[in-house]
Amino acid sequence: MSEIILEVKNLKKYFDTPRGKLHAVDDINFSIEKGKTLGLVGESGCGKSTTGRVILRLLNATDGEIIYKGRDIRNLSKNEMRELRKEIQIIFQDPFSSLDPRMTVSEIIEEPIKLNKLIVDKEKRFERVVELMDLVGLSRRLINTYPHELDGGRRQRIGIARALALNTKFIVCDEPVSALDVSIQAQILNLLNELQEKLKLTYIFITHDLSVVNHFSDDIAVMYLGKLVEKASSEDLFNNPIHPYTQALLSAIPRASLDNKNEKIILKGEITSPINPKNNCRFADRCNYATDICREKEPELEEVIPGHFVACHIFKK
Amino acid sequence: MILNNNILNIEDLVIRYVTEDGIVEAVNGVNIKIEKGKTLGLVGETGAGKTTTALSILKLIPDPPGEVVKGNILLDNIDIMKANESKMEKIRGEVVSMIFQDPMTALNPVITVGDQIAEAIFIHQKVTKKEANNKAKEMLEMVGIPGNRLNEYPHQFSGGMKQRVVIAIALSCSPKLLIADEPTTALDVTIQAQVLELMRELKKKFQMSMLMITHDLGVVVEVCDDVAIMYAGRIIEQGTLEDIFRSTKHPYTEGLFNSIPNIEDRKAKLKPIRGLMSDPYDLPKGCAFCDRCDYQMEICKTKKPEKVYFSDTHFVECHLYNENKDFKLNNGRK
Amino acid sequence: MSQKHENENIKGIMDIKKRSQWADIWHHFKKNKAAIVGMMLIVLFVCLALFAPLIGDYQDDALKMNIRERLQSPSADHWFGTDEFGRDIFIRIVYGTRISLFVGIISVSIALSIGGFLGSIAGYYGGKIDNAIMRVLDVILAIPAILLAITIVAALGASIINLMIAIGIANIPGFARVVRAAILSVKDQEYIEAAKAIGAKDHTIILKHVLPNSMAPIIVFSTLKVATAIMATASLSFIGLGVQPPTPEWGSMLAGGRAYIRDYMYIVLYPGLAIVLSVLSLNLIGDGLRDALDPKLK
Amino acid sequence: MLIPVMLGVTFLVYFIISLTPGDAAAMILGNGATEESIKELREEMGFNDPTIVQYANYMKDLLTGDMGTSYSTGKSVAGEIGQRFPNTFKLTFSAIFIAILISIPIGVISATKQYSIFDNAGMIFALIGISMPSFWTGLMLIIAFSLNLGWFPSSGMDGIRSLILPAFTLAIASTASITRTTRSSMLEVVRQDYINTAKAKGVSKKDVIRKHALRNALIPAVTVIGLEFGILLGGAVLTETVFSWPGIGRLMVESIQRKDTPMVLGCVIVFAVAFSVVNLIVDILYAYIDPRIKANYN
Amino acid sequence: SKPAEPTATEEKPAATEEKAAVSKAEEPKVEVKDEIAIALDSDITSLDPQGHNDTKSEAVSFLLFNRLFRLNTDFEVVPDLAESWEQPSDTEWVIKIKEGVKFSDGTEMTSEDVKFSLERSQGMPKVKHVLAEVESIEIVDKYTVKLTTKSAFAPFLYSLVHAGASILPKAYVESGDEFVNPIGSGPYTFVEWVSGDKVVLEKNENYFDKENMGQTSKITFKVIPEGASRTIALETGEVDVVQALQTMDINKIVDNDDLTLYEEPSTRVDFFAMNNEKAPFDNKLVRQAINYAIDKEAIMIVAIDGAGTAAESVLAPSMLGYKAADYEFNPEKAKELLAEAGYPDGFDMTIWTSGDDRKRIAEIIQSNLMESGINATIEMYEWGTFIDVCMKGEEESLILGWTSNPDPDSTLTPLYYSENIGGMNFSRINNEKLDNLIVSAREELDLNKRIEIYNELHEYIMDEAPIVPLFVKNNVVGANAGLKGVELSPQGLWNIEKIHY
Ligand SMILES: Nc1ncnc2c1ncn2[C@@H]1O[C@H](COP(=O)(O)OP(=O)(O)OP(=O)(O)O)[C@@H](O)[C@H]1O
Ligand SMILES: Nc1ncnc2c1ncn2[C@@H]1O[C@H](COP(=O)(O)OP(=O)(O)OP(=O)(O)O)[C@@H](O)[C@H]1O
Ligand SMILES: [Mg+2]
Ligand SMILES: [Mg+2]
Repeated sequence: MSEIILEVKNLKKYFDTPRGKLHAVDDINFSIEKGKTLGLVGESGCGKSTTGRVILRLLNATDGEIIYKGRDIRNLSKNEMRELRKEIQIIFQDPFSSLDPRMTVSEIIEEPIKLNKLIVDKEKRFERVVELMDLVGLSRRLINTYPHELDGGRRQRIGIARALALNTKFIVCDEPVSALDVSIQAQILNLLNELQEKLKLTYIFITHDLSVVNHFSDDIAVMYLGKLVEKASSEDLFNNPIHPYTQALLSAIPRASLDNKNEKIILKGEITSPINPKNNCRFADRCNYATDICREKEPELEEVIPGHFVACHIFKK
Repeated sequence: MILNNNILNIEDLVIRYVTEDGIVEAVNGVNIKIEKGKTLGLVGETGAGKTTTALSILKLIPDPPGEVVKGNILLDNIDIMKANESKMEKIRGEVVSMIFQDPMTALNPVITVGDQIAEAIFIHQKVTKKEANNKAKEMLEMVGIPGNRLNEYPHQFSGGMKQRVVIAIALSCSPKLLIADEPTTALDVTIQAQVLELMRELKKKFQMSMLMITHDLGVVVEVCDDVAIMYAGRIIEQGTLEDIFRSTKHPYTEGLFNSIPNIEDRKAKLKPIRGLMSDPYDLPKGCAFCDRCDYQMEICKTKKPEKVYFSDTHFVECHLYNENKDFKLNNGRK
Repeated sequence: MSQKHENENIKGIMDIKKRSQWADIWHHFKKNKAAIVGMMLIVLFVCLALFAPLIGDYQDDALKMNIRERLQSPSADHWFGTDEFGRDIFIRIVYGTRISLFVGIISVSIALSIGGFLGSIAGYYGGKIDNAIMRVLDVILAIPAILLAITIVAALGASIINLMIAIGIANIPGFARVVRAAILSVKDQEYIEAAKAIGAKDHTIILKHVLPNSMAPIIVFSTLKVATAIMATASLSFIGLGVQPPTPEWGSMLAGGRAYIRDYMYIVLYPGLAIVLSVLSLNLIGDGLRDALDPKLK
Repeated sequence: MLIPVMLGVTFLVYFIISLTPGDAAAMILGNGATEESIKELREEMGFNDPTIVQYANYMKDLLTGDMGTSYSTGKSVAGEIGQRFPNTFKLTFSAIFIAILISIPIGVISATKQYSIFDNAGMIFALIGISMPSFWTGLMLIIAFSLNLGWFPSSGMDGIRSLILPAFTLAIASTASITRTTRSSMLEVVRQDYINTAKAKGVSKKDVIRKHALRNALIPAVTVIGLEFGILLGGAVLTETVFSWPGIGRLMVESIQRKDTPMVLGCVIVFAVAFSVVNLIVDILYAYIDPRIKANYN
Repeated sequence: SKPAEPTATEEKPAATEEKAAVSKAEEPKVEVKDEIAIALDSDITSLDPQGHNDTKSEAVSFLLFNRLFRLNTDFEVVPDLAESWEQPSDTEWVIKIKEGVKFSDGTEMTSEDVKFSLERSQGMPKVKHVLAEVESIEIVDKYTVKLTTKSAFAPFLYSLVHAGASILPKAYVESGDEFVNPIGSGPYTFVEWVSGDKVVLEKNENYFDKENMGQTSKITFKVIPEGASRTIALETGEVDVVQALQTMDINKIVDNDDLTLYEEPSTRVDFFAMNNEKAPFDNKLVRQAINYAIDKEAIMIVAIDGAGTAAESVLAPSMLGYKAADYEFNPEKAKELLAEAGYPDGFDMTIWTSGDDRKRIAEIIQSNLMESGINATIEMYEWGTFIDVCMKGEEESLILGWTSNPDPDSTLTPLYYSENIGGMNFSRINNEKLDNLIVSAREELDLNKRIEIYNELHEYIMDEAPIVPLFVKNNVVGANAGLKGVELSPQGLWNIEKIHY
């Protein structure tokens, strides 16, 4: 029984910059089922974080719909939005700048409960804080320390505890592990996994590291320069990447294994500027297969195999 | 001085940082050998002492607070410990050069890219400014950047291009040893692939030896011949790629492998190492890893493990093999 | 470690000592010997200002002239000597501390409240508001502060109140800029977004997150500006636009005594030293605070 | 950018000065003027018009280079300022030159030898310099170098020798802040990766500092030099008074005391223009030092 | 005569009436310098002799221009441009000027120029008071003019020595140069005026009066506002003469063998004037109270290092018909009088003045008044403005000095005659009896009767107490010992053209 919890339709977010309109997110569509994880993958600057922020209305979208449980978030009043924030939360990439350095661990975790008046009694609230700390595996003796006294992994746990403090159903995880060492990274990934099972959470999992989402997501959407270029179940995507960019991305991941060394696809150049992009395939400049049509027309995201969407003129079929 | 076939030979290196908050024991008796033409991967967590070790080879440990307590470094049979500053200036760039982690900050923002490359050439080779410039242009083209961008400033380059420039600077005087300190960590995967590819090519071309610092075992596979695993300022396991990947000996190394999400087997559960690396201000008396180790024994708490050799190339520092060299790791089960 | 469940009761955990920020800052500040010296000097100045009446009477000792005792060199009776009217220089300096500190603090408060308000609005809301406010302040900034203060005092007339207003106004753009910069640096931090994400309202965010985190540069700047204000007060008095006689103020003491500079150097030496010491102390404290408050150094 | 700011500055100053009490017409006519003639003149000069109209008229004249005539001497303001400004220019530029000459090397050496005796001494020197009011420094220098040693004249404007004391007086405070900025930005720069890159190339220590660190460290120093120039211009008012230097600083103070509005206005405008022009130059200099900024201009 | 500017000049008790050069025992080493520098305490305000009324500008004007008459150092009127003069009636003065006097542009001076200049003077705001008595000026012939005064006016010739009565070349003035490059007939010609810094003059080789030729080829007036700096400049040889030496430095000059101190008693009375039109100073009792409240001795000590003479009336003691009043320092009496006048708790007032030295005086007065329960605030003005503002009568009280010609009338009429309210009558006293006394004394030609009238006047005016006389002081000039020809008159440095090495 799959129930769509969030659906994004034709979402656009443009920024005004001195040099022109920056198309950070340009007309993307996807949906997520309850209790599932959608991995959002792409290179630096392709618009992943912006997508996450727009969904939480930390930024206002330029255009499109964000339908959460049947209601368009963009049309909610301030109060309705505040109500909704109890359900949808975000975990940030940088565990250093995402925690207020002037607040102790308990104050940070307590803040959402206090602000939303979920628990008014001070002691009860405190019990809840301790409960949350236990949940994310933070030692209780750290309760009154400040973030700067802690390492990245622990800080990230604080961020997670804060995100869980409300009646959270849906979390945007914006590269929650990319600033961490591998061994710590694995700890956090496991924790997020456990929490998802325990609390029936839905995640959007943003990352630039395909190997991380592979392990983590049910579906994966690949972004390139503000556009979705491919979208499929992780299974499909890894076994049968269709878009040339996805293929290159997959092949570029260094594998820590002596066996199955894969042939690398080395792309030319680097991701180009998202300011005033031309109306063509945005990957055309770097694509090894690009033809004239790629440089002239923008490909649509089409379902090439059931459940497998690709935006490419060449590999449509 | 014994001449040998090693480009780099570090023995029993101890380095610490004396700060207001205490003494950081950053490097605690490191031994590293790199054979000529080989690439050694130095792998370890944040704070393990990788950069410190690398800097000590160039004698660039900031002093204060850094302090080389003891140890020997032979670089191309030159005793670094005894070399004075002017000798070091000769050595740097010509015998050994280094690439730093973050290409965004490794280039001087107010000097043109060309001048930054030419500078090293001018210093070390008896050439005119003009020849140095020409050579710089060649280098730039060699790392895949059009030569006519010689007079541009770093901010006009993208991250990947900057890292290429940094590589061009490092290679401009064909050093015998290249130290690369996490050269691709700050880059996107597709760019990382480009840069690694370039480095592989150039290494072949220049017949260089290389010390590749990274925390990514994947990168190690791509470019290294040998691997040294560093933990809390010590090399706890070293061997060829085969040794480390196929017959992992140290529980920490095993932990590292288990922490990496496996792209082939997505159902495999991650089995991270517990806890954190010990506080470098206050290292335990025994094995530094013992707190996090699933195979922990009594002796681990009190006694530092000694090296145990399995072959000429492969050794480990772990009490598990004191009595039984054939002990097999089994994912944490004792 | 993380999975270990410590079974202390909640109360016990609640009592775990919280090392307060202030203790932390103090801890860092303490290490800076120069700053401590500055702090001690300022405390001394404040004490002098507070307990001045115990040292001498304002009317009888600081104001009343005693021509027979004029121009006496420093002695046991008159520590710093007497001025051309036979007034005890030490007592006048002591009472002068009141004026200087008072003018310094009040004028900085004026600048801080107005400049701070403008700066926070400009910084927090950005865009057109920011642009408008900053352009207007650019105008004030284009006139060197002391000149602006001189002009204002010249227009309004010389009095302590006008002096404070003038120095205050002249400092508004500086404060606005510092506050704005502090707020900008905090505003884009992810924890501000995190607060938004948990449903915090604008004013909660400003009061609980933005301000506390932008305080450091503002506190430092204020300390340094009190020092500058003291100097500006003295400067204005020196050119006859500041505190008027017979009120003992360091700058006007200096101005009045400068004809005697050759034979009675102490007349200008001691008030000058008072200015130097108070300004120096505030600078030392400011520097110390800068280091103690700088999270980078922690 | 310069033009709107200047418009704002003139308006602001005009407005402030219009608050000055006193009857300009009576002031111009001097003693023995009859009620009628005063009234007539008031009408003629437009003193009865609203401030804004007067301002507009003033601006109209100003645009044709006419800054009006002095109330007290009846001479052309532009002419008078034209005579005096070069002196102030000479003084402030020598001062900034001296300040730069002293402070950049001290700052650099302090930074490269952090925590050494030299560093500590340099910083104490800097702090004391910042804490000394320029008029007091001036008096002390006069005592030491004119009176006791007789090396330099204590007043007037005759050749290089008479420039030295006032220029030094003025330079001391600026020396302090430029030194501090240079030192701290140098410390910052020395920590950067590109310095390590340079060292790893085999660049000698001296060249690392000279070629790689200094230019980057100069970027913040140049800002401070620009700002210091404003402080210098303000300080010139006091220094010129102490050293009898015939610049516009002293002219301004004298004019304020004479309530000579057009002259004061003229002086402030010239100060503001000078300050703004210097900052413009600083901006251009920036682009020379820092190619990243040049990129923003294009 | 004119209000004396605030200078640092203070004096020792005037020992003798002669000009006293406290010369040095030893002969200083002789410098043969053909130029001198004179330190002024403030810049001149104008090169137009009729465009200013201050001693600094006057010193320069005197060197660039001539008047019909001049004062010698004994304060006697002697002819300058005038060749001879006669007085056909009480109100008529026929003056013949020297022939062949050339202005520095080579044109000859004629009676045209004289008429033009004197009439111009009457219309120049700063100096119109000088020739206020003159009704008409007529040209008799090319070298003769006739001046007619409004009434019999004994001290008339004194008016003609003022810089405001300088004779200017008509053609030049009408050329519209505005005195940027002034042309005159004086012993020196103009070279440059660097505003705020210096005025440079050069000897007029063609000066008409060969006896009074300039003695040194270049004179530079340097502006040095700081008193201490002026003395230092003299000591270091940067300047050769300090025109207003600060009194506390007198001993430095005396003790320095290379320098010479010149002292000359002045006719300058420093006084504290109350605005008789304003309450509470419209009350005689209050004015008297304040006369008792002020400690002149203290003021003398502070202002002129205790070396002056306390002033006891509106004029200097040497003046014709002088009579001292008796207001000793007595705060108790002052309080009594205040109480009697209805101010038992005193009142608030402001004191206006100008200059550092007068500020000190003001501070003592402020402190004295405080003892009598009066709360005074000091307001400082720049000199030029100060006089202007004070004449408008906005002040409550002010401190000023007045340097007088030897004739008492030159002080009494401007300062205390009711018609001069709005002019120099700073106390704004408007007293019919006083007016009558002043006029009858002025018109009385019999000396003894005049003395009698002045005696009565002194008594009366000091009972009315429009002002508080403070002290009479000396002029003090410091100069290089090698200088010759340094002369002082009661008005200060005199005959500057005679100074030379
Ligand atoms: N507030 C903003 N104003 C202007 N441009 C912005 C803003 N935020 C993001 N951008 C731009 O939008 C584009 C997408 O940014 P975004 O942060 O979403 O990328 P990302 O995929 O999350 O990259 P990364 O992996 O580096 O986090 C980038 O080019 C970025 O520079
Ligand atoms: N300048 C310094 N002053 C004080 N401590 C230092 C300094 N540089 C490094 N350290 C400390 O020395 C230890 C080893 O640092 P090092 O930089 O060598 O680690 P690393 O292995 O390179 O880590 P990373 O992966 O983060 O680069 C760390 O604990 C670090 O905090
Ligand atoms: Mg992002
Ligand atoms: Mg490192």
